Amino acid sequence: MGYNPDKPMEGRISDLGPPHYEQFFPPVIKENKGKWLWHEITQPGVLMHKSETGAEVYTVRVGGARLVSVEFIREVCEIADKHCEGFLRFTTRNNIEFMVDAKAKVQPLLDDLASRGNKFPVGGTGAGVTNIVHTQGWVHCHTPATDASGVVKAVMDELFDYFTSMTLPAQCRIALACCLNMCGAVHASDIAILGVHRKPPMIDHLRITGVCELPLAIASCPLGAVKPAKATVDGKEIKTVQVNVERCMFCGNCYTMCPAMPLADPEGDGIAILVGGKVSNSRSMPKFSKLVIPFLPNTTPRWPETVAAVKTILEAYAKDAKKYERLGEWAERIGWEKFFEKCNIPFTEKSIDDYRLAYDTWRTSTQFKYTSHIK
Amino acid sequence: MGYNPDKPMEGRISDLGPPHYEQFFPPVIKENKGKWLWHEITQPGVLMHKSETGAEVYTVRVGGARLVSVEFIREVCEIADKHCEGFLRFTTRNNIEFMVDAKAKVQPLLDDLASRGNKFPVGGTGAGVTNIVHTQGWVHCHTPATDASGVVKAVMDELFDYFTSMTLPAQCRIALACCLNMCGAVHASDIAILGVHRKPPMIDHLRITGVCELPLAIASCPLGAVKPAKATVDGKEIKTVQVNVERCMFCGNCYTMCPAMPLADPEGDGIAILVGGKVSNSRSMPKFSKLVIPFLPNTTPRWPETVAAVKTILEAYAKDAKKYERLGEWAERIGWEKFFEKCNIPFTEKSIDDYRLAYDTWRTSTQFKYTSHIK
Amino acid sequence: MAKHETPLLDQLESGPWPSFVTDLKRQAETKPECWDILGQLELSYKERITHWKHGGIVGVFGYGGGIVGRYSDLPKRFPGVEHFHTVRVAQPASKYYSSKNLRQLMDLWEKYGSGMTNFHGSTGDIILLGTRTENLEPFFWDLTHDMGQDLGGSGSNLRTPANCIGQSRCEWSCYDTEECCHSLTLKYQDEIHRPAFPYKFKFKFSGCPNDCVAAIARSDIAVIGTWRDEIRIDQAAVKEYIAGNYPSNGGAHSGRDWGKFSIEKEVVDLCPTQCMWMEGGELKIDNTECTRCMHCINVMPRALRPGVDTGASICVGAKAPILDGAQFATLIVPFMKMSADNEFEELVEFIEKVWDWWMEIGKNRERVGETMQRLGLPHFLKVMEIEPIPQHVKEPRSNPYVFWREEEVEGGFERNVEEFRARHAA
Amino acid sequence: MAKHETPLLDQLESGPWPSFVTDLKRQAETKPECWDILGQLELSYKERITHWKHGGIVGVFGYGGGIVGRYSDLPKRFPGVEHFHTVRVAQPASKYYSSKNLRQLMDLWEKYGSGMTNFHGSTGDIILLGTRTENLEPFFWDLTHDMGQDLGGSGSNLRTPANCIGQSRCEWSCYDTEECCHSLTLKYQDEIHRPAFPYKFKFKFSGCPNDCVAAIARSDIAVIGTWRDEIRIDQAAVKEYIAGNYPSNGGAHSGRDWGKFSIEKEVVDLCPTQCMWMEGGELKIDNTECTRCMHCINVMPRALRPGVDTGASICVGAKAPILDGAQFATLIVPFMKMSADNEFEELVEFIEKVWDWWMEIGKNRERVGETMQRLGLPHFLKVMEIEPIPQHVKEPRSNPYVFWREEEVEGGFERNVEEFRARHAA
Ligand code: SRM
Ligand code: SRM
Ligand code: SRM
Ligand code: SRM
Ligand code: SF4
Ligand code: SF4
Ligand code: SF4
Ligand code: SF4
Ligand code: SF4
Ligand code: SF4
Ligand code: SF4
Ligand code: SF4
Repeated sequence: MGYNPDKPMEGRISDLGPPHYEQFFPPVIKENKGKWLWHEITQPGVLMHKSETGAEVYTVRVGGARLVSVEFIREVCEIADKHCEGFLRFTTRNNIEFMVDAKAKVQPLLDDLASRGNKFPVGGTGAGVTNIVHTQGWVHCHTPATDASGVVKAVMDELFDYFTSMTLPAQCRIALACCLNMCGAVHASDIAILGVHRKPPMIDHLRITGVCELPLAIASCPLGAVKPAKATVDGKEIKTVQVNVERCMFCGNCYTMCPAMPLADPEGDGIAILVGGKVSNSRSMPKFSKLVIPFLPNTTPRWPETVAAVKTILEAYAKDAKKYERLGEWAERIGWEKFFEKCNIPFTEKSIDDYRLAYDTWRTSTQFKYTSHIK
Repeated sequence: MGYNPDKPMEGRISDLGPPHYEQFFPPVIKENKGKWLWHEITQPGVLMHKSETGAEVYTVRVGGARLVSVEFIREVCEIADKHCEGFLRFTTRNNIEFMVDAKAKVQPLLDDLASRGNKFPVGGTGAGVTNIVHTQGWVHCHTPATDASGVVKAVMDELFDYFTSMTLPAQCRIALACCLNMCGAVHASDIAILGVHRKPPMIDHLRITGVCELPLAIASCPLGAVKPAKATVDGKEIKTVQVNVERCMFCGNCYTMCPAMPLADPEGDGIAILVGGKVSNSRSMPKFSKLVIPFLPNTTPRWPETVAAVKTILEAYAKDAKKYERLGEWAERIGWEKFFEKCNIPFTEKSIDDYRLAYDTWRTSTQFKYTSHIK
Repeated sequence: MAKHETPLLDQLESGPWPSFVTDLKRQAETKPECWDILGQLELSYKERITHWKHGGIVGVFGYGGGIVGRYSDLPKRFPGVEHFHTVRVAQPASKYYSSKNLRQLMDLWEKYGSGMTNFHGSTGDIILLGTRTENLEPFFWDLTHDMGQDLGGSGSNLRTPANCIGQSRCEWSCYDTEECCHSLTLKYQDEIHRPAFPYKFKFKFSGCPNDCVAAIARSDIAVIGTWRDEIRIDQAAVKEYIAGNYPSNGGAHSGRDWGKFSIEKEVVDLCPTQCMWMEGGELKIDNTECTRCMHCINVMPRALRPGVDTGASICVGAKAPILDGAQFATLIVPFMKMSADNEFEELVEFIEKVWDWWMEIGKNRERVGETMQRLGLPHFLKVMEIEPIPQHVKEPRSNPYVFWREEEVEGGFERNVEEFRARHAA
Repeated sequence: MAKHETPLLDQLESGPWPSFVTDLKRQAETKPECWDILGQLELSYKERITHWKHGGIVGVFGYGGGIVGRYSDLPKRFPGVEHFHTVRVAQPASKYYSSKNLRQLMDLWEKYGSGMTNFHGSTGDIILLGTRTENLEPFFWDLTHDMGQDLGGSGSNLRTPANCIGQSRCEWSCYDTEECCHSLTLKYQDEIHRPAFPYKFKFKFSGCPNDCVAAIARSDIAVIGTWRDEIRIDQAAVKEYIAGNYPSNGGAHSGRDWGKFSIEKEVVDLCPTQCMWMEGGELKIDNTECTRCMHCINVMPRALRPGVDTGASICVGAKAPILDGAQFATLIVPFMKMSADNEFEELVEFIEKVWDWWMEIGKNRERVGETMQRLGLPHFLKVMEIEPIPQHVKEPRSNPYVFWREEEVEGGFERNVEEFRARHAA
């Protein structure tokens, strides 16, 4: 049968929703759901959960690109069939989890994974670096200020040992978003890699009439930088917009609303680094990431400046923080002035908030530490 | 000689500034300035400072109304002459300090003070309640929503024992301002008593033309609630203003700019209580006071509701806080939900910020304590 | 054989982390259009700029979401990606799969799409990356008819909800995140597929305050498990931890020598509320002071467990920074019982009340958190008929700018200025 | 004999705290106008409302400040307070007085004023409360000629500066607050007396971070003493504290039994930066981590003292809540040497730079802190030619909304959209 373009509505099915999860449970999960007592990470990348029934499930966590092919998924299925009764899952951070119901089944699984080249690195548990949550970049999106998959590959190559070990003071969650829309939780990550534009939108007067609703474009700008204007196209005066470049902070929201206002640019675009965010409520409340490096260039294909910055921050943190201390908790304990000093990051005015709630971040106290910043 | 109204500029002297402070130093102060080594509060209201020269100065601190008469100051002078070589000073919180240069001189001074009825209470040092910093109220100002001196008298009568003792976990600084202009440091006090209006301004169309610059009145409103309007006065249309009462939060700024917009009202006016502010950088950074009771009526002459509220808060704090903990540090440690519970203060929506930086105060976490508020 | 030279991308084939470039090349062997993905991406690497056009509205009949339109801005040069729409397929709760199910889906995608995917998208969907407009309906037909599966959300509608693994493999989950996520996803299929909201809306479900699906940072309604009785303590296990027989934090720190475990330093002292202490070799907790932050439980999973009177905290309004800055979700209902037996009745009522209000009053492209900011938390609570409690805020307001309603003030707002002047000369 | 019945005020004559009512009544015996103060106040107590008219501009020739005009709104009923202007007399630094000086001032006020005063006003002035317009010039003549004293500030000008007692009687003062306050007050007499600013401007000087004059909360420029070397420790005295021979906190807690002094609990554990520890019976401080909060010094004044390389932190922009909410002053210069020898040259330069900018750019009735908020801290630092350093903020920004100036971005902002379209089809 299949779809019949002549009768598109005939036999149409809709609103099925996702399949019921239970059919995909490995048997040991199905039997022990709600009965788990405790867990232990037996080695990096391997979790054991113990049930009150005495059952155990061993989970092997495997990292990898999120951008994967049909062939790759088929290979994953093959592994699941071989070791895991045909089941597997993905984590909330795009790792793959293979589960087995006995200790003895772990090593054969690990060996199999290891035998497949670098495709299935085991790790991402405990006090280490797990997979980088990321977005589309130049592989699919229209607004990116950087690529996603390539930057992630470059960074993870460099941090690989932190993925396969658990030597950090606490988990360190890295995320990447390729523009200020921040698809993901970049705004609440230990280390965030953020694509940023730095040039105001161009106005494509030739197309604007057809593709934009001008009032929406004008209303879209949080700083009111987009104003109505007139231009002459083919000798005819048309209604269009102009941008007050002094007030633009390059958020791209006007471009989202109006395709005739592109802002991407090879020189203008690049990466900002934010740090110290967290999501969990453990010890401290959730925290936003803070901007510490305003700009690094898009040096393709391996973004060495970005990779170095992330690594430097991670290692300064690893060296100095206390056990259990998340990156942001560490920075707050030592003071941000010490953070910049210990990470050897030059401080710039760009790190000083001048947006809406800015005053709350000013230092209204005489409490500070002397650092090299004070001459 | 004296002022000659016919030749006002003749022999005029101006810009002298204040007299040089040094001429008013008691000898022991003059000799030991910059040489002090340490101090000790030998008993409530009595400080001893030790100099590296071996000299000692004993300071006896005396509380009192800030609103004082010429006769009263003369009596103070008499005491200074008798015991302190004719010198005295006032503190930054309107207490009087009598200084003597030997321990032996303290008791006679104390005895003298005690012999003068309740005019010269000794205290206000250390971990207690010192004088209430306050403002004019109905004794002098045009914008008050409550009186100042009377409320202070009523509160201090009730807290008198805390003035003459040092039994609190830390110093507790109480301040009063009679309107939102907050002349003083009400916005940063352990306990703040604040006069608040609750009715929007009336518009006196009869006078507005002469006494107001309408554009200034309109611009004065932080919420844009004052709008241009027209009215008919004596059959003539005049330009005036109107107030969008939905948007008014009774700050009184329009009245400051325009005398034809009075807002005081016997029923509308009263007192709000704010707590947990501090100024010092000791341990924690300076903190703003937070609004915990939005309104108590002006029950003259002794404001029993206000007195009771202040006392209840103070005593809950005294009972529960740790040594050295300021009121705001205590509230933050136990959590504000516990603060309301322990002080038995009903929580109202008025304590939830809905002004400019409001979002920063919302609880964006699952961390909370169960209290009676949760049904 | 390579259709395009990719010298820059080739450099991403080395290194220990799996290479998407290698994977793409392998797929290109059977799906030649993948060469155009590589080719266009190589050009982006060379020019340091994207080559995708702005959006484009495509979809399947009757749905307003689930597909994101995408076209190359160099279609001549890269015809394989001339159309390159993504299809969002709703993922099963917790993202468990059978190989059978995945293979079937992969076969479909081999047939209709580029052969590339994302497992998974940031919201949680399976992202099938790149297909042509004319393939959408046939693909959707097969997806629904052959697999019984469906698209997820996009546009101004409810987005595909997501959840942490919860009770299926986590000992801390305070309610059944999978069942809750699944049943609400089914309940709100219409809201997912047919945009009727001012803007996007997201649900996420975490089983405990560790929040492994980052609900509080990313969802308009975050449902995060918690409890209201006491942390369960196994004192024998506490002793084992003290003796060093059980690894701290479930072994999460075993890669480094952090010295001997100290219950004082690692648990008691780090408790944010300071409500724990040791007494006669036993660990004591004053549960009335505990904020259920999970730290102690995380560190000693064999000794401590959440209580048994469990439920969830409901937080509202998280979002990314566009426009006014990012927001975390705000605690609105501190504790709600969560039960599949009554089909999460209380939560459903809550959700629909939020929607009713937001759909009426939200501006175009205004997230519910922004509407809350615009109108104020007190207003939102009033609409929700929730009594304001101190748990709603971190701290009381520090400005004195209180709004009073006329009916709250004795005598109301109306006054007679002439009467006033009679008593007070101007 | 009482001119007015005051049954309500009479109730404020009882109780242990000194009564301003009793004092007013005593004064009324020689200054009958005080009866009208009492009478009008009694009416305010009865009606629960003020009876003073809105403002009124009065003053002495050549000055634009120092006097606040005030008139009764019931002048017929209370003729003694028909005019009731206050006179602000500039107080000496630290508010030391000789009885001679005070008596002379009291004699003047008995002659020209109501006989009532405030010792002192919230800003710091001596407030002489209530006189008639025609008395202002004669009073001012005598004040300047006979006493050599002067008015303080009011209006849109520099307000009378104030300081904590500092080195004259406090062991912690890191610079001479009295000399600094006095000399700047003299230097800026013109700014104090002749309004030329957009709004009021205040200086306050505290000798150390305890900030006993509340500078950080109340002054547009707050000068707060600090040091940049090491806290001085007398280890012998530390031992005395541990032994319980010296009272903690200079005896400030002696009214209650807090148990035996514990240096761990009361000092080391409460240090906000955790930079103290005990080692071999000695107290150690890692001064590089210390934020000079004063806590440890406050608790053990005989053992610990500020360092010897002292100066001040300069903070800018405090104010009360009108209009946008209260502000504390923001740290702008972490450390500045303060010396009377060079007439506080560096501070003077700083102050005048702030004024030059604010006078040019500040809006009418905009405090400098509000101007800073309006234009942003980075802008302010640029104007001040101060390099931005992390000490200026509590934390870096959490939104990504960075302004870039055209010259900072390679290739500038100008681009050709047609060129762009040639490479990127629309
Ligand atoms: C599998 C997964 C849930 C899922 O549904 O897929 C999961 C599983 C577990 N998490 Fe998680 N977390 C998972 C994402 C998260 C996230 C979300 C994220 O990173 O985007 C968070 C919030 C991150 C944040 O705060 O920024 C998260 C914060 C935690 C925490 C809190 C740690 C802290 O100190 O802040 C714990 C407790 C701990 O590790 O001590 C925890 C603990 C756990 C435990 C130990 C729970 C248990 O008893 O089984 C699981 C193994 C942890 C490990 O890998 O070391 N999990 N966990 C997710 C694995 C992601 C991955 O592939 O790496
Ligand atoms: C006399 C006075 C300065 C003056 O120039 O007049 C003064 C004098 C001293 N202060 Fe103060 N402070 C004075 C107002 C202040 C203020 C300002 C205010 O309250 O408006 C503050 C900031 C208040 C705040 O934080 O909200 C203040 C915060 C402190 C602190 C910090 C306490 C804390 O833990 O936060 C100390 C240290 C301590 O007490 O341990 C302190 C310590 C001291 C010492 C011990 C300093 C010394 O070594 O001589 C003096 C005696 C303290 C006492 O009375 O127990 N002084 N002190 C002021 C007396 C006011 C009064 O009459 O009660
Ligand atoms: C595909 C995905 C990124 C990914 O690589 O995984 C994605 C891709 C886009 N997002 Fe997103 N968002 C995706 C998850 C998110 C998330 C994360 C989440 O849902 O948990 C967020 C942050 C949370 C939130 O909702 O605030 C997110 C916040 C945004 C925003 C900013 C919204 C805001 O209120 O601040 C935009 C801008 C907009 O809506 O105009 C946006 C807009 C977009 C658009 C539609 C671009 C646009 O300007 O219209 C992107 C289409 C890319 C493409 O062509 O492929 N995307 N977006 C994610 C959806 C996959 C899925 O369904 O599983
Ligand atoms: C007399 C005094 C109160 C007192 O009883 O001590 C006072 C009295 C007035 N203040 Fe004040 N302020 C007084 C110290 C303060 C302080 C405290 C300080 O200077 O340390 C503040 C808070 C700090 C600050 O400047 O922000 C203060 C913040 C205000 C404000 C709000 C300013 C703001 O930017 O938020 C106003 C409103 C205005 O300027 O329009 C104000 C306005 C007024 C006016 C002029 C009323 C008005 O609306 O125009 C009051 C005249 C009262 C009268 O008739 O006697 N007064 N005023 C204080 C001056 C005495 C002195 O010179 O020593
Ligand atoms: S972060 Fe921006 S560029 Fe990246 S996928 Fe999301 S919307 Fe596209
Ligand atoms: S990029 Fe953002 S700030 Fe700039 S004009 Fe567009 S919407 Fe406004
Ligand atoms: S607080 Fe308000 S009412 Fe009181 S003196 Fe200051 S301006 Fe006047
Ligand atoms: S009282 Fe304040 S909020 Fe109300 S109208 Fe006047 S200026 Fe506006
Ligand atoms: S959020 Fe809690 S319940 Fe869910 S997986 Fe994480 S730790 Fe387990
Ligand atoms: S859950 Fe957190 S707050 Fe509660 S006892 Fe444990 S560490 Fe303390
Ligand atoms: S601020 Fe410091 S120097 Fe000044 S009196 Fe207070 S404690 Fe002493
Ligand atoms: S001054 Fe404060 S920060 Fe410095 S050592 Fe003492 S307690 Fe610690």
